[in-house]
Amino acid sequence: MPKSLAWMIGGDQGEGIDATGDVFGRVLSRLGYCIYGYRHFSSRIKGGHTNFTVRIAADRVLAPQANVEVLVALTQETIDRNGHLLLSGAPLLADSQLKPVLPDGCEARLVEIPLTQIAREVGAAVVRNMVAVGGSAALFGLPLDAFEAYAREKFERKGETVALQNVEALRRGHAFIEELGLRGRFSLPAPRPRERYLMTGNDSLALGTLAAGCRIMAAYPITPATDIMENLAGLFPRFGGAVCQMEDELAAITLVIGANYAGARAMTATSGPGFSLMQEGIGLASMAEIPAVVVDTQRVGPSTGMPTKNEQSDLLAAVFGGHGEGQRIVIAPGTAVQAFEDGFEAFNLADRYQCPVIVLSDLALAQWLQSVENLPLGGHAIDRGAIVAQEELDRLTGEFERYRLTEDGISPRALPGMPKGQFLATGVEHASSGKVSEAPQNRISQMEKRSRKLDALRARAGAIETSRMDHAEVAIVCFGSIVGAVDEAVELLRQEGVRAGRVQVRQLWPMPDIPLATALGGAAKVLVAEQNATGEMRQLMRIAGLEDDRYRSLVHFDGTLLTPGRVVAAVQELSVKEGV
Amino acid sequence: MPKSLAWMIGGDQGEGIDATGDVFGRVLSRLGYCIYGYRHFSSRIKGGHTNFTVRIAADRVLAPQANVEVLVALTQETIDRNGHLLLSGAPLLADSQLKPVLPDGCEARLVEIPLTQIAREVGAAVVRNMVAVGGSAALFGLPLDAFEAYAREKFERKGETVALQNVEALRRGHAFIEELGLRGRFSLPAPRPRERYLMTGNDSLALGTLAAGCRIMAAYPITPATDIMENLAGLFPRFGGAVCQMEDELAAITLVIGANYAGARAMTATSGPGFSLMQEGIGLASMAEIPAVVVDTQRVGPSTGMPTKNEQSDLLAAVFGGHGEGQRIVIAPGTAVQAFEDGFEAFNLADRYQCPVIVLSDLALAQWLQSVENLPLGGHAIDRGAIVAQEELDRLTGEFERYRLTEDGISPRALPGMPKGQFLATGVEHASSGKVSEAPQNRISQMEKRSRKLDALRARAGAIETSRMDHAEVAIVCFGSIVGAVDEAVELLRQEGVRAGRVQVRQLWPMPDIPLATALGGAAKVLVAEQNATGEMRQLMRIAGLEDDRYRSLVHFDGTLLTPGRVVAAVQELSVKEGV
Amino acid sequence: METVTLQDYKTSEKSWWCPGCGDFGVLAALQKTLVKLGIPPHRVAIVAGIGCSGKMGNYINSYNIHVVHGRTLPSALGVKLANRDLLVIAAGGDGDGFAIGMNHFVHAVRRNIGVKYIVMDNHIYGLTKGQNSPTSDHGQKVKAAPFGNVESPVRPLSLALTAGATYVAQGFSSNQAQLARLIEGAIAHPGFAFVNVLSPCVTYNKVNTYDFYKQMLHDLDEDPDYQPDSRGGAIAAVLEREELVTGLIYHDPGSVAYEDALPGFAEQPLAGRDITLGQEDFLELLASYR
Amino acid sequence: METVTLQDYKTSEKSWWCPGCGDFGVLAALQKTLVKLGIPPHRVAIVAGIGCSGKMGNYINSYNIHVVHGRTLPSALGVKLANRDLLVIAAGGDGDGFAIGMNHFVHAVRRNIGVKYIVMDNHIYGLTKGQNSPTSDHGQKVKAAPFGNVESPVRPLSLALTAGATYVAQGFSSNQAQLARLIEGAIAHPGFAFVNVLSPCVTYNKVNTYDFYKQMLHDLDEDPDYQPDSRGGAIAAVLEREELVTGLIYHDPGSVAYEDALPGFAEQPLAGRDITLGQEDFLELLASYR
Ligand SMILES: Cc1ncc(C[n+]2csc(CCOP(=O)(O)OP(=O)(O)O)c2C)c(N)n1
Ligand SMILES: Cc1ncc(C[n+]2csc(CCOP(=O)(O)OP(=O)(O)O)c2C)c(N)n1
Ligand code: SF4
Ligand code: SF4
Ligand SMILES: [Mg+2]
Ligand SMILES: [Mg+2]
Repeated sequence: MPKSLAWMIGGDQGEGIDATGDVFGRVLSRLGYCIYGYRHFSSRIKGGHTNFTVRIAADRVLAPQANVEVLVALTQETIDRNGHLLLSGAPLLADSQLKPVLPDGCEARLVEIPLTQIAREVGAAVVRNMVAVGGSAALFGLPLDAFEAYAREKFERKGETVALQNVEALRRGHAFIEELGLRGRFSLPAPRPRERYLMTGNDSLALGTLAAGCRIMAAYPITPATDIMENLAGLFPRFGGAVCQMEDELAAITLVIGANYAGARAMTATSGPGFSLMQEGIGLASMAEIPAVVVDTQRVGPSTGMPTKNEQSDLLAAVFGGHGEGQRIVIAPGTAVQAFEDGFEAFNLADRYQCPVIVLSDLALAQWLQSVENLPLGGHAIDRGAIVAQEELDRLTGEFERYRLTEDGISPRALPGMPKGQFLATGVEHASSGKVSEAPQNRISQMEKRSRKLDALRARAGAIETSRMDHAEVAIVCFGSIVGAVDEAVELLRQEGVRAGRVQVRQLWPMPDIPLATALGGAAKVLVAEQNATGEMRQLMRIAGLEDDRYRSLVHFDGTLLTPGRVVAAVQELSVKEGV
Repeated sequence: MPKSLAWMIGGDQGEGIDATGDVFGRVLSRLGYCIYGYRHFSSRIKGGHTNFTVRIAADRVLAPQANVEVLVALTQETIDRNGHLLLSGAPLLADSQLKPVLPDGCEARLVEIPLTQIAREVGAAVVRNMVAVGGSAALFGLPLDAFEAYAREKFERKGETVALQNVEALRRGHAFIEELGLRGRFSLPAPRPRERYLMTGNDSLALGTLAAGCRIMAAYPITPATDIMENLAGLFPRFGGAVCQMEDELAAITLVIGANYAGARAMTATSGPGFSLMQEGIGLASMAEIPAVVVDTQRVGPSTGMPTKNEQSDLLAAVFGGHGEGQRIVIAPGTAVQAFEDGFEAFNLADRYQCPVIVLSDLALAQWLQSVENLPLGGHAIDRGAIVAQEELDRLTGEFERYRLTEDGISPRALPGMPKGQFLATGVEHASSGKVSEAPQNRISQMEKRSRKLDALRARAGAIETSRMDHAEVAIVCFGSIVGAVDEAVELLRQEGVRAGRVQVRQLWPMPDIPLATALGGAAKVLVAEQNATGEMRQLMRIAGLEDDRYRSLVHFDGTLLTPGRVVAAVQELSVKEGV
Repeated sequence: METVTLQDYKTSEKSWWCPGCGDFGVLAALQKTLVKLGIPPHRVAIVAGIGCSGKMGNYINSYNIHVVHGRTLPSALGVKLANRDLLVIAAGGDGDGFAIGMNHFVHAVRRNIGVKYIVMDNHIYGLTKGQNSPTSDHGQKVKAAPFGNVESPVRPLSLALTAGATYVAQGFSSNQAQLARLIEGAIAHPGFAFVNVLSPCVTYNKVNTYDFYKQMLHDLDEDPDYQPDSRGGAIAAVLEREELVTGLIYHDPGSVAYEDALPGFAEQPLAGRDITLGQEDFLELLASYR
Repeated sequence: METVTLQDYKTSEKSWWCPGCGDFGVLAALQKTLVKLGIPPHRVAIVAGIGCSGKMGNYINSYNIHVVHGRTLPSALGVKLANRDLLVIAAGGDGDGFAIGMNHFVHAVRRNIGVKYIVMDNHIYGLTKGQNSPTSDHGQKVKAAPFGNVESPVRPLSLALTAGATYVAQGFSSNQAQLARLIEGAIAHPGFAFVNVLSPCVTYNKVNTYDFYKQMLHDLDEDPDYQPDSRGGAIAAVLEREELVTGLIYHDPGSVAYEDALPGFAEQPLAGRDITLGQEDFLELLASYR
């Protein structure tokens, strides 16, 4: 486990808490640290408590830390809610104006700092948070000039005065802490500078889709997926594409189907409620064999649930949610790098298998900042799948046979505009010509053809990713953003002498039973960890025959981020109770 | 197996084929026979081939017969398509006007009968089919007066002339066959007269919901569910209720939720595409703990599929279709009597468990006529579940606690209009008061409370129904309308010395693993028979731990009705290959 | 008429909107009107959509159901049909009502359901942090449309009028007296009553502000030349002023509510009726299947 | 202009409607117009809804996509955006367009998408065997409403006009010459063109028959007093005649199609463009995340 430190700032929503966290994290990133920045927030615009934590380490961290080293409190509520996260004696920087009081049992060291007052003196109440950032920089013994440079860069376009006020705020905060003799109270590990980006999964996923050649995005806003639309709305026009904000998700998914049918790469992104609405449309794409990429950025369900909290509970709906039996591919990235890869790969899969591809993201992956070191554009090639050649159409004497029965089930398609390629694409059962057919034998052939397409995927390279699995006694199987917590737990367990390993399932459907069985073959215990209540991946594994008396579940469904500690405890419980 | 005979009439859609089949079946029913009447048709209004088969027996029959004894052909297409269903020498009554030709290999006896000409002579071309009915009555040696009486009753309101023309048509057809010496060519088993109704599952289900006190029905038309709406549109106004034809299924399901919230019993009925659209709404009912009854009359999917063909492929969507993890009860009737029972019981379950109840019907059950002997209103009592008493509300000092944590997870609800019972019902996660809460511990308590509600259902009496299971070596597990074919197969197998038995799963979710494990305990082989491609019930059984090396699947997904013969063959194959 | 006080309509939850949000004004006007009319809280059902506006119901101590985004009106119809003695108020935003919920809006209007519909129209999606809504101005720049809105706005008032609405009004959340009057009129109206409220989003909408409305709005209630009794005249009036009007725009005194038009529909609330089916009725129905 | 013949637009499938169905006339008029304009079949994409009317595309040898019920317009927009060189025609029924699809109708109109929308409006649900549709008359009795329709019909023409439509026309399937002319005008129009066609369902609708229309329809094209150039005038005209008119009702010559208004949108079809992202662009984008 990387040695890491965590810094938290808390206050009311709408008071720039996240912007401040972003500044702190970004400067640290430039200084050479790996960052994981996450927020606690509510489905409310202004008011209500929020906090932002920046976890700082020399190596990759992708999970929350149980405690924090420093807490900056802008409201008394922050102190009451988060004070207990500080270890005894750790500094709690609170705005003096609050007349802050530590709650019972909180052993932090209260450091009153006149944030508001200094800000007023500097000339702008809004720079209050920058005073705190300056103070925090001092606590960690960080060079102030990096912060100043960033502030100048960031506030430049708001004019000289604003930039200067921010710089001054940083300095005053820094000086205040220095005067208290708290400079360098925490020492960070040595930085490991390299080209590094601080981004969310929504950011990298959007880039991945752009790189894959997606040029049409249709969506209806919904937390936590909206950023994808907002990112692409800034990008696509530059590359000739368009983002269409639709009237609802029914329109979004069917626009995407129309666009893919006509040969563009098009996608939509949504979260649970919108995803439920798309089920009928997704079925059309399966039946008419039209590629379609759907990102479902999961949040807590069912129904509206907790829109600002994390969960991975749309998996079964992604696989089984539509009426009837249609083909779907479901993939789930766990890190920002993987979100880029899957944003790209989803389009290749969709074109190659001519069916909907669902990218299951989740709120934590989508919204929390992480350091990204390796995001190569190379190594990803666009594969448009089977498209009939114009020459072949020209040679045709009869009709183009769009849904020809082929060995691998994949039939080359024609794109509208290609002479002699006209055909009917329909959600009604159809013959190989595309024309409607209700003949029993045709039904069987077409169903088998469509289902055959995905057979090979059960063994797809990249469907699972393992880490530390050689000679592992305990295998922890997971998907999505919790891979960060699991990896950290594996290191902790290894330190304690438990031979743990991790298997991340990146392709959830078709379930890669073949590589999974191999990977799990040597483990004495298999813990299937998921952020949901019913163990959805475990259920899919059972269906795929991956079940015996070694399997156990760890489910986590209170909406908070899964911590490495919780995973460690679950494995320890296994060991104690069942003696691994 | 009951000795049975089958009569088929075929022609173009829109030419009264089904009405004619209905007449023939209904008179036979009144004469004391058990009937199963089923149709082949397309998603097209006029034109295109259709045929209607009436299977006749002394005892209950609920499945198609492989051959037919008599075929009445109104078009040459009928002869070409269905001639092979006749055994050698069996009569094929064809309208002489067609200049009918038997297809190669058809060994039927072609009986030309001037249907159109006689009808014209009688004075109305439309009575053509009645000539055929008269002739058919002669073939089976049936008393013509029963047909005449029915025709008089049926056509009375169209005036004396019409009634007389129909009677005359019957007589002339009868005389024609008699003259050919074919009267009594087939002898039916002795009738077993008793009070008996000829109805479809849609008919009886509609009655069941009325009997349960449902008074609001909201729906959007869709085959094969529309009859339920149309039936209730005639019934509800008489009992103070209303049927609302909505603008779409999203409106239908949410109207139902609003109405149930406010204390009425309300339902919707749809088929696959509409069911997919309802997934979001169903999740709201789960989360806000509002009863809601949704009938999904399955047809062939995915997407538009084959709207007039039978399939049972919405099961996984019924269980898992919504985002997030909400409670749902899924029940599936297999016969018209069970459709009545489930139409009734669905409301009790919904009110008792305060969650959506999905009644999974299917096209065959919904649309084909069957004889019903036992449909007692008694024995079904309305249970509105836990509703708080007004006195209790009056005694309250604080707020009413709608979502109180209780041992069985069920919290009494207040109905709008009750003084002091005001509360917020929301799809957002909420505290026991109903107010929105994002607290992790509250989330866990409420999720556990909701999930606890359904625990007892795993062992519910009536969740499964068995037949011939004592000492059965081979257990055939099924759900929905195919229970008729399975039962007939069991009898055939028993006649051949195979000790087969049948287990019908009437409650699909929660999966009744406890009674199922017991019922299947003694079987050497378990054949899970389903009318879908992927073995959806089998997958649910696996999730529930009902899987070992005795289990096999029989899947049937070409849209045709499953025949007893196909089931017998599957069991025989098991015996041959695996030596049961 | 029972004595009802403002206190009866308060909940233990404080309204969570941004300071200055127009929705506060709508909440206040609604509560005041309910108190004025002496309607006890348990006789009121509020059906709210999803959005900042949709939280309305959370702050009123009536029966409340907070549904899924866009389905406010069909849910409200369900409540009304189940218990027609309730005052059923649907409340939501312009996204809830005119984007995802537009289909239900048009159909609720033509059915003339006995529901009062209050839209807090801020020309923006508030809760999802400031995307354009169907009523956003052409050209409006937001993060999701950084080069400006390419779509032309829908016009809720004229749409409602064209779809056959029997009561159409527009209020401004700052004008409490008028708004309360319009809501009172809506409650008195048999059938569907639509009150669109211009309710500024101070956080995300920098165009349609309080000042903007103060300058632009024309009050038809105060216009001696205007009579809200002709559909054609109303359409022409709102078209001419690009819907920047307030007041009672149209009112059909002959309106018959859907629930009154339904054949055979019970005059007493269904929720309280005996729902058992008599054996005789049952046998009679069965007999038709012989 | 290539030489295109009617034969090019025929498929091996015969039209499967009931004899006498109005949709035959719509199919014929459309095919004739396409031939007249010399548009080759591979440049035409028909996006059809679900219903008897939705089978339209099955009988035309163009590119066809037959979608899910009600989603005809958003699917058509997708096709158009992917390949703006195609002539994209959306076709469906009154249920498909004005019941389940009403939301998309209003929004397609206000976006002014470059799609031609032909509705076969038979005032009934044909394919599901005769339930009332949103355009069915008040009082119409069908099996699902045995005591008569309690709802008032929606008025597609005035709704479209109110929602901001730039081309609105109504044809009658028996009047081939006019219908072909209206379709031709729609094809020439940049932006969304709406052609509502009164297309009798001879099997289930006994009210809105050929005879009914022959008696009731007023032909605005032949009316020397009518000019289709004013939105307000058009609304008034169709309101007055309860939409029983045919002809070109409104036409905005300044219409700009959605795809032309989109910022930075490629002028060549997306479907044929090179979609690889350059390494330089990629690095530049990445740099913004430092
Ligand atoms: C099916 C679905 N799609 C999207 C969302 C996300 N969402 C929540 S509120 C909202 C729109 C809010 O706008 P509006 O209705 O105008 O309300 P306001 O917040 O402006 O009051 C959206 C898109 C959702 N909850 N459900
Ligand atoms: C989601 C969904 N709901 C319902 C249906 C059933 N359905 C098929 S066509 C149709 C309506 C047909 O009416 P219309 O659009 O007017 O077309 P017409 O047949 O009259 O030409 C309906 C309700 C469906 N296919 N999908
Ligand atoms: S974001 Fe806008 S609409 Fe929402 S509470 Fe704040 S001001 Fe009101
Ligand atoms: S049912 Fe009506 S709309 Fe359908 S094909 Fe027949 S006449 Fe045409
Ligand atoms: Mg809004
Ligand atoms: Mg129609």
